[in-house]
Amino acid sequence: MGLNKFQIAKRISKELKDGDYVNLGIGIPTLIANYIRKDISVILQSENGLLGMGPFPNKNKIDPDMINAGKETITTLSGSALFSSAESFGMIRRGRVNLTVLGAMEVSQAGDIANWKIPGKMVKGMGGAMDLVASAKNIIVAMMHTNKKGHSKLLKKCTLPITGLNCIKKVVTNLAVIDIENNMFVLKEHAPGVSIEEIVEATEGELKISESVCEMDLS
Amino acid sequence: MGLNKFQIAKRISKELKDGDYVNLGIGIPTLIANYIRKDISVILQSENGLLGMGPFPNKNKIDPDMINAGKETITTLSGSALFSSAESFGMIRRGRVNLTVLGAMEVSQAGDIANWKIPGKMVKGMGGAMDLVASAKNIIVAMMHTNKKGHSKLLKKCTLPITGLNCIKKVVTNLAVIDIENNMFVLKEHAPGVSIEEIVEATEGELKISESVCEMDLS
Amino acid sequence: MNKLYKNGLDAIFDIKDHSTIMLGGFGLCGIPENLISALVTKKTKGLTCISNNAGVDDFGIGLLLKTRQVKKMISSYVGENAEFEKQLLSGELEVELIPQGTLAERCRAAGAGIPGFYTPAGVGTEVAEGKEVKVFNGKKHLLELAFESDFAFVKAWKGDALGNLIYRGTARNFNPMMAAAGKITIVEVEELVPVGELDPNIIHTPSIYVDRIFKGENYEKRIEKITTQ
Amino acid sequence: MNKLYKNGLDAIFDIKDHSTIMLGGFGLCGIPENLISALVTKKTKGLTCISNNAGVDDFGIGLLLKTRQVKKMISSYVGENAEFEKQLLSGELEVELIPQGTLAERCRAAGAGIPGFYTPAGVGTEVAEGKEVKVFNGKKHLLELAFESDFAFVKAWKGDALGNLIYRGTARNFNPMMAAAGKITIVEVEELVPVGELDPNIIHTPSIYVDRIFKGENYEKRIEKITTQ
Repeated sequence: MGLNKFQIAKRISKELKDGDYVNLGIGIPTLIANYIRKDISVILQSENGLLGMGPFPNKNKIDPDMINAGKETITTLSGSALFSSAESFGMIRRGRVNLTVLGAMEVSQAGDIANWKIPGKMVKGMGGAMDLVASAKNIIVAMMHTNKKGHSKLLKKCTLPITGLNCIKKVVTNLAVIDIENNMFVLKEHAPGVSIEEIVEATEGELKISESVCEMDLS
Repeated sequence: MGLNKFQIAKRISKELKDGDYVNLGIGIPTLIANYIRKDISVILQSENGLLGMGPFPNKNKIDPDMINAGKETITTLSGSALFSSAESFGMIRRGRVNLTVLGAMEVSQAGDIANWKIPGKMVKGMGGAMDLVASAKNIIVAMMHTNKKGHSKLLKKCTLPITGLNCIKKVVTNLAVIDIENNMFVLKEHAPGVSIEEIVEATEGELKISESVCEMDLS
Repeated sequence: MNKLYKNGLDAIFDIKDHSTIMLGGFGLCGIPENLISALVTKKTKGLTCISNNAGVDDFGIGLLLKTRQVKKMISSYVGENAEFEKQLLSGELEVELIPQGTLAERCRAAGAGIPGFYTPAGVGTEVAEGKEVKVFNGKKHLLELAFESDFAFVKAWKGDALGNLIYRGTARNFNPMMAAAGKITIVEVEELVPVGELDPNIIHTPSIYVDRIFKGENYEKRIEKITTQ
Repeated sequence: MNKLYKNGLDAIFDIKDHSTIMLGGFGLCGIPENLISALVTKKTKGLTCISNNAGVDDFGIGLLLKTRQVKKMISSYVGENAEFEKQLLSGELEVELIPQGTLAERCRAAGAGIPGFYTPAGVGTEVAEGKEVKVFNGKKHLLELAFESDFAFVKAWKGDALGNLIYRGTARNFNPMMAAAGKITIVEVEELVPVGELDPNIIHTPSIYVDRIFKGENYEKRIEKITTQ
C-alpha cells in the first residue's frame, strides 16, 4: 500500500537544498542519491571518512581502500575530501552536516527514535546512529509506516531501546509525510491513493491533520 | 661564577638519548641543539607544529611559513612532519615528547616551577609552558642559580605565581646539577671551580649532598 | 634508534596474554592484516580488542575469534559474523558496544592526553547508564573516557623508518587516532619509503607516535561488499 | 551554492560590532592578513579576538589594536606589542591568557562538537581558578570549555571554491581547528585552485567547515624574527 521504497527515496530527495552536506543511512536513505535534482549541488558525507561520495564504481574501478559506511565499494567526486573517523564525527557533532536521513524501527511523537536493538535478538550495534541523532540539526526518518506484523511504527512512546531522544523532525513513510511538532505527529502529505483515514488507522501516536494537508508530489 | 649559558646547554645535551623527541624552550634550552652528540639521533619538536626542526636557514632559504615556537625562521630536517597546534599539544599531553627543557624564574624543592608571571610587571602570557610542565614526563630546568639581585632561584617554596606543580625532576644551573627527590634538592654535580659550599650558600631550599657528588663532565 | 622490524611476528615479540589492543580499520578496510595473522600464529590469548568492527568469519578479527583468542570486543558494530554471534550467545565472548563517534573520540582523546570529554551521543539511551551527565548550553552530555590500551595495531599505506605515515582513501578511518593512542604503537605499511621521501606537509601520522614499523606482505585487502554500477 | 567572495571586505559584509572572532596564526605566521585589513577598513568595533598572539605594533592584530577595534584578547602570549601593553595598563583592553595547548584544544573541541574536556594544564595555577577539577588516574585535571565564536578568520595556502583547504609549513598552526570551530568560517587563500585539483587524500580542512572563501592579495607575510645561520 502506498509508496515503494524508491518512491519514498524520491519524495525525500525533494528536501535536499543546494549546497547541503547530507548523510544518508543504510537502506532506503542510500537510494536518495539516485534522485537528487541535477540543478543543485549536494555533497554526500560517509561517516567512515569521506565527503563527496560518488556512485558505485564500474567493475574495473573497484578499490578496496574506497568504501562507504555500508562497506560497499564507492567512488569519489571532484572536490571530495578524505579524513579520519574522529574528524568525521567531529563534523557531525559540530552540526555541519545539514541533513541526515535514517531508517528506524520506531519513532515516537516526542521525536524519539529506536533503530538499533531488538531485545532477544542478536544486537549488532548502533554504529554511528547515536552520534548522528544526538547532533544532527535536521533529521528525516525514512521507513515503512507499519512493521511486518502490521503494527504502527509511529508511536506515542517507543517500546524498543531508543537511539536518541527528541531528535526527529520529519518522517517519510510509504503512506505519508509527517512532521513532529509540540510532541505530536502532524500529517502534512499523504501518498497518492492513500486516504487520510488509512494513515490515521496506521498511526498509533497522536496524529494531527495539518490544515494544508495535500498529496505528495512525486514528479 | 661557574658555567656560562653555552656550558649549561652543553651539560644538558648529555641528558639526550638516541631516539628522543625533545622540546627545547626559548633561551638557554634552544642552545642545546648545537651540542647534540653526532652519534645519536634526536628529533626536536617545536610546539607551533613541527617535528624534525633543523638549524636556522641560510639567508637565501628564509621562509616566512617556517618558524619555530620562538618565532624565529628555521629549517626542517629529512623525516620531519608538520601538523596543527592541536596535534602538537596532543602529543605533548600524551607524553610522547621524551624530554622537555625549560627556563625558569623559580623552582621549589617540591618540583614546582614559576616561569610566566611577575606581579606588577606586564604579563606576556604562559604560551605553551603550562601544557608542557603539566604533561611532560621528563623536564629539565636550565637557569642561572641566582637572579640578578643575587637571590637563590632554588627555593623551599615558589614566591611567584606558579606554572606547574611537582613537575621538575632536574635543574641544571651555572653552579650545579641538582635532582629533585622526595621534596628535596639533591646535589649531584658541581661546576668546575665551584665549591659545594658555594652551592649550599646559593640554594635557599633544602639541599642534600649526594654521596656520589662529582664535578660536571663538560667534555 | 631503530623502529624497523622484519615482520608482524617480530614486531609483536613482547605481547602477552590478556593484553588490550586497538586495531584500526572500518569493516575490512584498512585493517592490520599482517599483525592479525601474527597474533594467530603467536596464539596470544584473552585479548581485549578495541576496533570499530569484528571482521567476518574468516578474515580480519574474525580469525582471532575462530581461534578463541578474544575475550572481549569493544566495537560500534559487530554484524556479519556467525562465529561472533555463537560465542556471544554462549557467553564465551564479552561485547561492549559504543557509538561510533564516541569510539573514535575516545581513541582520539587517548592519543591527545585528554582523559575525558563530553558528548551528546547516547544521552537517554542504554549507553548513558552509569555515566556522569552534564548540561552544556541547555543540552545533556555524557562524560566519556579516553581508552587505555597496551598496543595499537595500525595499517598505513606509506611509511618511513622513523614512523611517519600516510593512509589511503577510506582506509584511514580509525588508524590515525589509534596510532596516537597506543601505549606501544605498531604499524604495518604497504610501502616502506626512504626517510625524507614523504612530504612533511601531508603526513597524517607524525613519527613521534610510532614505536615499531614493518613492511606488510601479501595484502589481500578483501572487500566485504563489492558493489558496482 | 556559492562560497566564493571577491575579497576580504566582501566576505565580512555582515560582521557586526561586538562580534567574537577566531583568528588563525602563530606570531605573524599564517595570519589572515586580508581579513584583518578588511576589518580595519570596515571599522568594526568592540571585537573579542581569540588568537594565540596579538600581532606586533604595526602588523597582524596589532593593526586592530591601534585603531582601538579590540575590546578583548583571548591569547596564550601577547608580548612584542607596545600598543597592546599601553591599552592593557590603561584598562581599555581586556586580556584573558590561556595555556597554548588548552587554547588549541578549546578550538578543536568547538570544531568537533565537544562542549567540554579535561586537561592537566594549569592545575594548581591561577588558570585553575573557578574551574571544575576532576581526578583521572590519580592526577588532577581541569574542565575546559569549547570556545564560542561568531566568525573564524582562516588563512590557508591553497583552496578550492568548495572550501577544501591545504595549509603550508608552520603556517598551519591554529587555522584548521578554527576553520572547524567558526559559526561562520571565512577563509583567505594564497592560491585558489580549480575544484578537483587538490588530492582528496591530503586535504587538511574539508570543505564542509568553510562558509566563504576568497583569494587574498598582496601578502606581506612579515617575519617577526629573521634568524639565519
